Amino acid sequence: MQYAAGVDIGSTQTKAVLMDLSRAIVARTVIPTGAHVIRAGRRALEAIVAEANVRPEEVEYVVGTGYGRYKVEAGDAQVTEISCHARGAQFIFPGTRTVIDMGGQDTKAIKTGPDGNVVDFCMNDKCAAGTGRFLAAAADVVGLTLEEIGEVSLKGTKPIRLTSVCTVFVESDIMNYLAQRKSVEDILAGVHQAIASRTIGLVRRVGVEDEVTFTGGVARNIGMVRALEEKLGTALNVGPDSHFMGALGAALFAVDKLMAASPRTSEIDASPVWSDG
Amino acid sequence: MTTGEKIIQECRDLIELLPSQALLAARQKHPGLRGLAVFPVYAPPEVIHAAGLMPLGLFGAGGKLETTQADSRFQSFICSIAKSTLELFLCGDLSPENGFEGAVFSSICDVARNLSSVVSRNAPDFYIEYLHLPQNAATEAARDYTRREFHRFRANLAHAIGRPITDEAIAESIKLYNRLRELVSELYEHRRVRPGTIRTADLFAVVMAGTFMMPEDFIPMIEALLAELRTCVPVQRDSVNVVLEGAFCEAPPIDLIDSIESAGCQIMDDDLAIGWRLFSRDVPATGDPVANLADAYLTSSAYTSVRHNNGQPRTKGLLQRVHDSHADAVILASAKFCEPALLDYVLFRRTLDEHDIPHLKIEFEEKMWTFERLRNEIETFTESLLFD
Amino acid sequence: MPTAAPTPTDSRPASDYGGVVHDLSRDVMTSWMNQLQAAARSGSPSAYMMVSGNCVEILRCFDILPVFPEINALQLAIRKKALPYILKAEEIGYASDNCAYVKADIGYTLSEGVGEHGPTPKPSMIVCNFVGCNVYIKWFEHCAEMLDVPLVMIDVPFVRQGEAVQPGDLHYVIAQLQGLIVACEELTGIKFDIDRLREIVGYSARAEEGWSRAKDLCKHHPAPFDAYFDSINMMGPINALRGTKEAADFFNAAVAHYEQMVAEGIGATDEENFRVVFEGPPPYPYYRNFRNLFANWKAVCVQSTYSTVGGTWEFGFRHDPDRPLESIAEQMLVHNLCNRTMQERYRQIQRYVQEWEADALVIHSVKSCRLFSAGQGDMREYFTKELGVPTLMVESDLEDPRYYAEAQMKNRIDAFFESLEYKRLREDAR
Amino acid sequence: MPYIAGIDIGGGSTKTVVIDSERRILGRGLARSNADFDGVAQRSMGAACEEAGIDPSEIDYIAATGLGRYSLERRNIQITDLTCGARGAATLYPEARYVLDMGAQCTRAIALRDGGKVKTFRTNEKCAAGSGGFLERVARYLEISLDDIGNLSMDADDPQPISSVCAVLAESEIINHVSEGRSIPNILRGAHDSLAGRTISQLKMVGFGQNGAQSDGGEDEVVVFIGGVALQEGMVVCCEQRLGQSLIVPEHPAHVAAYGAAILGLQRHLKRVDASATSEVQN
Ligand SMILES: Nc1ncnc2c1ncn2[C@@H]1O[C@H](COP(=O)(O)OP(=O)(O)O)[C@@H](O)[C@H]1O
Ligand SMILES: Nc1ncnc2c1ncn2[C@@H]1O[C@H](COP(=O)(O)OP(=O)(O)O)[C@@H](O)[C@H]1O
Ligand code: SF4
Ligand code: SF4
Ligand code: SF4
Repeated sequence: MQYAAGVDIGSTQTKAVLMDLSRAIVARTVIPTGAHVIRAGRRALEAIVAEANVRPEEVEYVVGTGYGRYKVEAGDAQVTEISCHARGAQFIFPGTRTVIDMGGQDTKAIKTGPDGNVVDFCMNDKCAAGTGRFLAAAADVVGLTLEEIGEVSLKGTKPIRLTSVCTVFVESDIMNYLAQRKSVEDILAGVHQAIASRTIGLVRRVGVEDEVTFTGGVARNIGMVRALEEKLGTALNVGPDSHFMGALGAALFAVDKLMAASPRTSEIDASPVWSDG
Repeated sequence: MTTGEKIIQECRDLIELLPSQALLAARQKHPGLRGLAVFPVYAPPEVIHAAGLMPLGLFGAGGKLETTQADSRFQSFICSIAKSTLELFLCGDLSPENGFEGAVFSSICDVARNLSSVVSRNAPDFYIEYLHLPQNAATEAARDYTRREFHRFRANLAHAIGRPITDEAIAESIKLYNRLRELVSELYEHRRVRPGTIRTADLFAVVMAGTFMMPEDFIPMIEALLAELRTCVPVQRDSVNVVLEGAFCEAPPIDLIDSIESAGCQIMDDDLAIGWRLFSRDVPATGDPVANLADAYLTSSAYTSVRHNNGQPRTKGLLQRVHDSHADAVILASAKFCEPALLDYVLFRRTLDEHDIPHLKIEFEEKMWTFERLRNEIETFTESLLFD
Repeated sequence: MPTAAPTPTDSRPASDYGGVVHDLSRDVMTSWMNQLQAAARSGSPSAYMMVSGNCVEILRCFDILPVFPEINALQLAIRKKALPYILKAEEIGYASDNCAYVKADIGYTLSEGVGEHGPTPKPSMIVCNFVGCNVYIKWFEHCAEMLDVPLVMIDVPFVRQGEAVQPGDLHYVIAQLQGLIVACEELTGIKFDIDRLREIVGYSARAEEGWSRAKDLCKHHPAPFDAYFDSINMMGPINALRGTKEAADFFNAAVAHYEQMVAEGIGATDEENFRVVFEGPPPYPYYRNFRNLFANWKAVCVQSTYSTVGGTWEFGFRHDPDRPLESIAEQMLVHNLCNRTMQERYRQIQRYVQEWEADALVIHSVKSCRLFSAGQGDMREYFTKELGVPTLMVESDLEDPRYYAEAQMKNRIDAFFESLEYKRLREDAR
Repeated sequence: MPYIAGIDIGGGSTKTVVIDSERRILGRGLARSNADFDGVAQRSMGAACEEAGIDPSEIDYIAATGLGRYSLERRNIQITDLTCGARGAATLYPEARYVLDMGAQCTRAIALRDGGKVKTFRTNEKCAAGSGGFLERVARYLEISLDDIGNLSMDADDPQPISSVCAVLAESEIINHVSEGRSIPNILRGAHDSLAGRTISQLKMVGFGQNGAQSDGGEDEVVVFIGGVALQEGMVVCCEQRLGQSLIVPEHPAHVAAYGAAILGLQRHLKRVDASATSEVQN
């Protein structure tokens, strides 16, 4: 059998998806990126190969994406995660026109075409304020895990207002609020709302068009999903694969490559576009 | 509550309103009144008032709005007043339906200038005026130019509202505003010579509220307030007397002023809302009233950070302000990302150091809810001046 | 499983059109720099002046050497020497949010000194041609105060209504230019000679003609030079050396060269895959790196707004020897990018996209320069949503190297061209 | 004999110093800060009292400082950490002209007047990449203990600078360095050096070196380095290299602000006793 893989090395987590030529997902995994980026890419690939119980040689095409896309040793090509998230989102939710991707250190709003192509996109500016990392820092201070904070935030009734959504100052800000005896629920509700507002600003830049698909690690956070839905006034597509959208898109591009007799001939979306470095 | 306290409370409530709500409030006394928003620092309110409109101070939205739409037009390194002002247009608060004819901006900085363009693209049905106020000393050419510019404003505004603005009406408005400026400076004088009878946060609320009201309604209020203040006994506190400088455009959150005071500073003078009390002398109401206003701008306005003043450096102006108000120190408070204020800080600091006047620089923005860090700095500053 | 991972660094050589025009430009600019250094030692008269919409012709009439602090800042940045001076300025109170051009120049002045103590002349006067940028006023006020030199202010009213010159504004500027002439006479003891000014203005017009023709040549496919990255070769001569025979001759040579390239079908890069219009100043501290990110995609800039800060000659304006003072004033008032509204800039870009047949607009938003950047988000909205022009907006700075994040920059640029390439494939498939 | 406690409730940890009327340090306490500022302060003071061999109830006067100073219920006065840090450093080293205080979230440069009063000061700007919390994160990331970070950085031979001003993005740069196989000492040294660069700029902003004292080969302008980060030798060395002169690091740098608070508290206490002895009205 021939397989294609997508490896998404993000700032926080590395995701990998293995796919066969019928575009069925065979295996997927997520591991922390840690300090050894190359190793993370290798391990993620090993993990999906092991999970699917295939021989490494059967994986004939690997596309790397994410910040570490050039660090995927086995990578045959690299595509930016912006293209990959759009592609992956459209694959799972074919009606997708807008993608919100929230990862560890950046947030992106992508407007997509009917083929899952990128029409327009926007990212947060250089400051990493208000991203997934921020949520992790907030979770730390209140002593909860990332998995828990979303649920807890939904119970807040009087969300606090944060001065800044800088990851570094969130600690003292939250401590101050705790010292003023504000409840953890209200604090987390405030944290989620602050990030949601920022994100909405970004999404408006590309224009919100239904359907909106939410991808990236933060899509696993139900508090964030609800906060965004409330502010957007529309339901978001979120699924079990949301976190893997980047890797999934990369795997789709890899399948395209394998299927295409020669680039730029057959169907259009069989010819992915990549950077030549 | 005494009358004075009531007035102050009224003003504090008024400045919490969005422009459309403030206009609505004014309509209770002036049915059908329409407004023209004036972005700081200065545009002649007399001309607007004479047009039968309410000149309304456009100080952004003071953290009352989420600037989600404007954020996409102005990057993160732009001051908040620019963003929230645009948001007011985009969200429809400043709109013809809400009774506004338009807005006027002037040549204070690059951000304000681009803002006026962006607003006019996004609010095409509006009358948006941009005044290029002269950046030069009062030469004859500058005088001619300024008069022409003020006349142009009058003509354009008259054209926009479809009715003439007469010299007589402007002369009447000038008298009204002369009185208003006189009262406000009395209020300032009062705070200076009898500190403790009125808190700066309150004074600030009153002065700001004045830009949210018709002058004829504001004048009696301030007269009543002054009457009461004259009977108050000053309370002497252990405090540092300071001049607050740098907030000539975006206004600080009122809680910040509260924080400054409760950290032990007595504010003796400031440049808050300076445009509405720019002239040190009465403007003559006789002759060509528009030309009089133009001449007043050139010859009798206070120094501001947004105007080049040949031969009369602002540093001198600040020293004078410190001297006149018997202040011990200066707090240079600027809006975050405010280029004119941040650049002026360099020369101010140099001059204050030369004269051994202690100073503290702080930055604020609209969306500030906690003042812990700033308070820490202000307290340290007062401690350094008070403790032995 | 193939394992040949591409190298993370850019392996392909970028388009780096040095070539004839680059060398010519360096020659004329070097000779001006040498004059500056000679003036620093001898103390012969010189004046500070800003680039955008300047009135350098008047200084030339009195043999006053123009000194452009902006060009000083630019050169520090491009040579990667700016940061220590920026820090020096921040130490004396400049904020991290202030324009870094100002900081680099003032930090440099304070560290290296001026006049006989340093490499740049101490100006005999400071001419503040306030054209558009309000920071100019502060910058020169600071210079005047720190160097204790008299300042001559030329207040140029902003273009408030359309493109037409308002007669009142014109009189106001001319009156101030006459004031400048008097100040120059007093400084140098030279009597003002209108014929000399006519001659100088004539040279200006010749250079402008050349500039305009060169810019027009970029309408060809492929464009003979990159109108963003290579334009700085011409911006020095047109803005700083305007009004000299050397500058006029430089443009003759440059145009001849580019015409030949067009005749031979040679472009700025080996292959021209995308044509873009650029808005905003470049990131000088990472000039080459930034350029490579575009060259990797074989993208060539065919027009740029930044190159028109001095003047928008490609739309026809020329200095006029028959009306020397009037035409100088007109140029300052309306025929440059800086003194116009955002909407005028939108129109300019729109013409560029259409007439120069560009595929996309790239906005480089710089933190330092709010004259350029405040409101560029709106420009992005306008071009993507109302005109349907694909638009990329990236942020860094024109002077301060601390604001350039290469990985992020590359990510955005790659994603943008990925989407353009995709669009193209679809169009081809139809 | 009166006992005075100075408690510095910081973002990272809470430090207490107990002194007697002769300004002698009797005990020190340290507790990791959390949201229960009051509880943490009690624990920290408990530890200090234990070392001093007294019971917390015997404390006559408590001066609170730091971020949580208003949260301490049992306090007689609150003073900012800048004032206290300056006073503490100047009491220990009367010749001090400048104080550098690097804590978990805040870095400050202070210029002193005679008598240890604050002349001017400068705290790091909104962005927090320039403070100790960042180093803590780096240590956690590299899986080394905080105690080792300073010494390890001394072994660097090829420091890897960090250019980003954002703590979050700086972390990514560090990840990059690790993945490129740079050694831990080199990475730490790079972090220290980049931080030192920013810190020294701050020091210059309050006037250090502006009167050209060192360049003339004249007297050094004495700088005292306090706060938890001063425990990191690598950081001290990097700052010294950038300054071109040595720094004074007190034995317990993190406790200096608490000590300063105690000193100021003692002054107030004595005044108060004086005042009540002569039965004057207090202000
Ligand atoms: N199980 C989870 N529940 C909630 N949030 C999570 C979970 N796992 C990861 N996240 C969030 O996702 C972020 C990482 O997202 P990811 O898309 O992997 O980013 P990157 O691609 O930059 O590594 C984390 O910072 C965290 O906020
Ligand atoms: N034992 C140690 N060794 C090295 N560094 C330390 C040690 N303890 C604390 N630090 C550093 O000091 C910082 C805390 O300093 P501190 O002055 O206590 O801050 P704060 O007053 O803000 O709580 C930590 O972030 C860490 O970087
Ligand atoms: S706050 Fe400052 S920068 Fe902003 S518009 Fe006002 S003057 Fe300009
Ligand atoms: S703001 Fe822009 S135009 Fe003005 S001086 Fe700075 S870089 Fe130049
Ligand atoms: S440290 Fe905070 S404020 Fe600074 S750039 Fe990073 S996220 Fe933004």
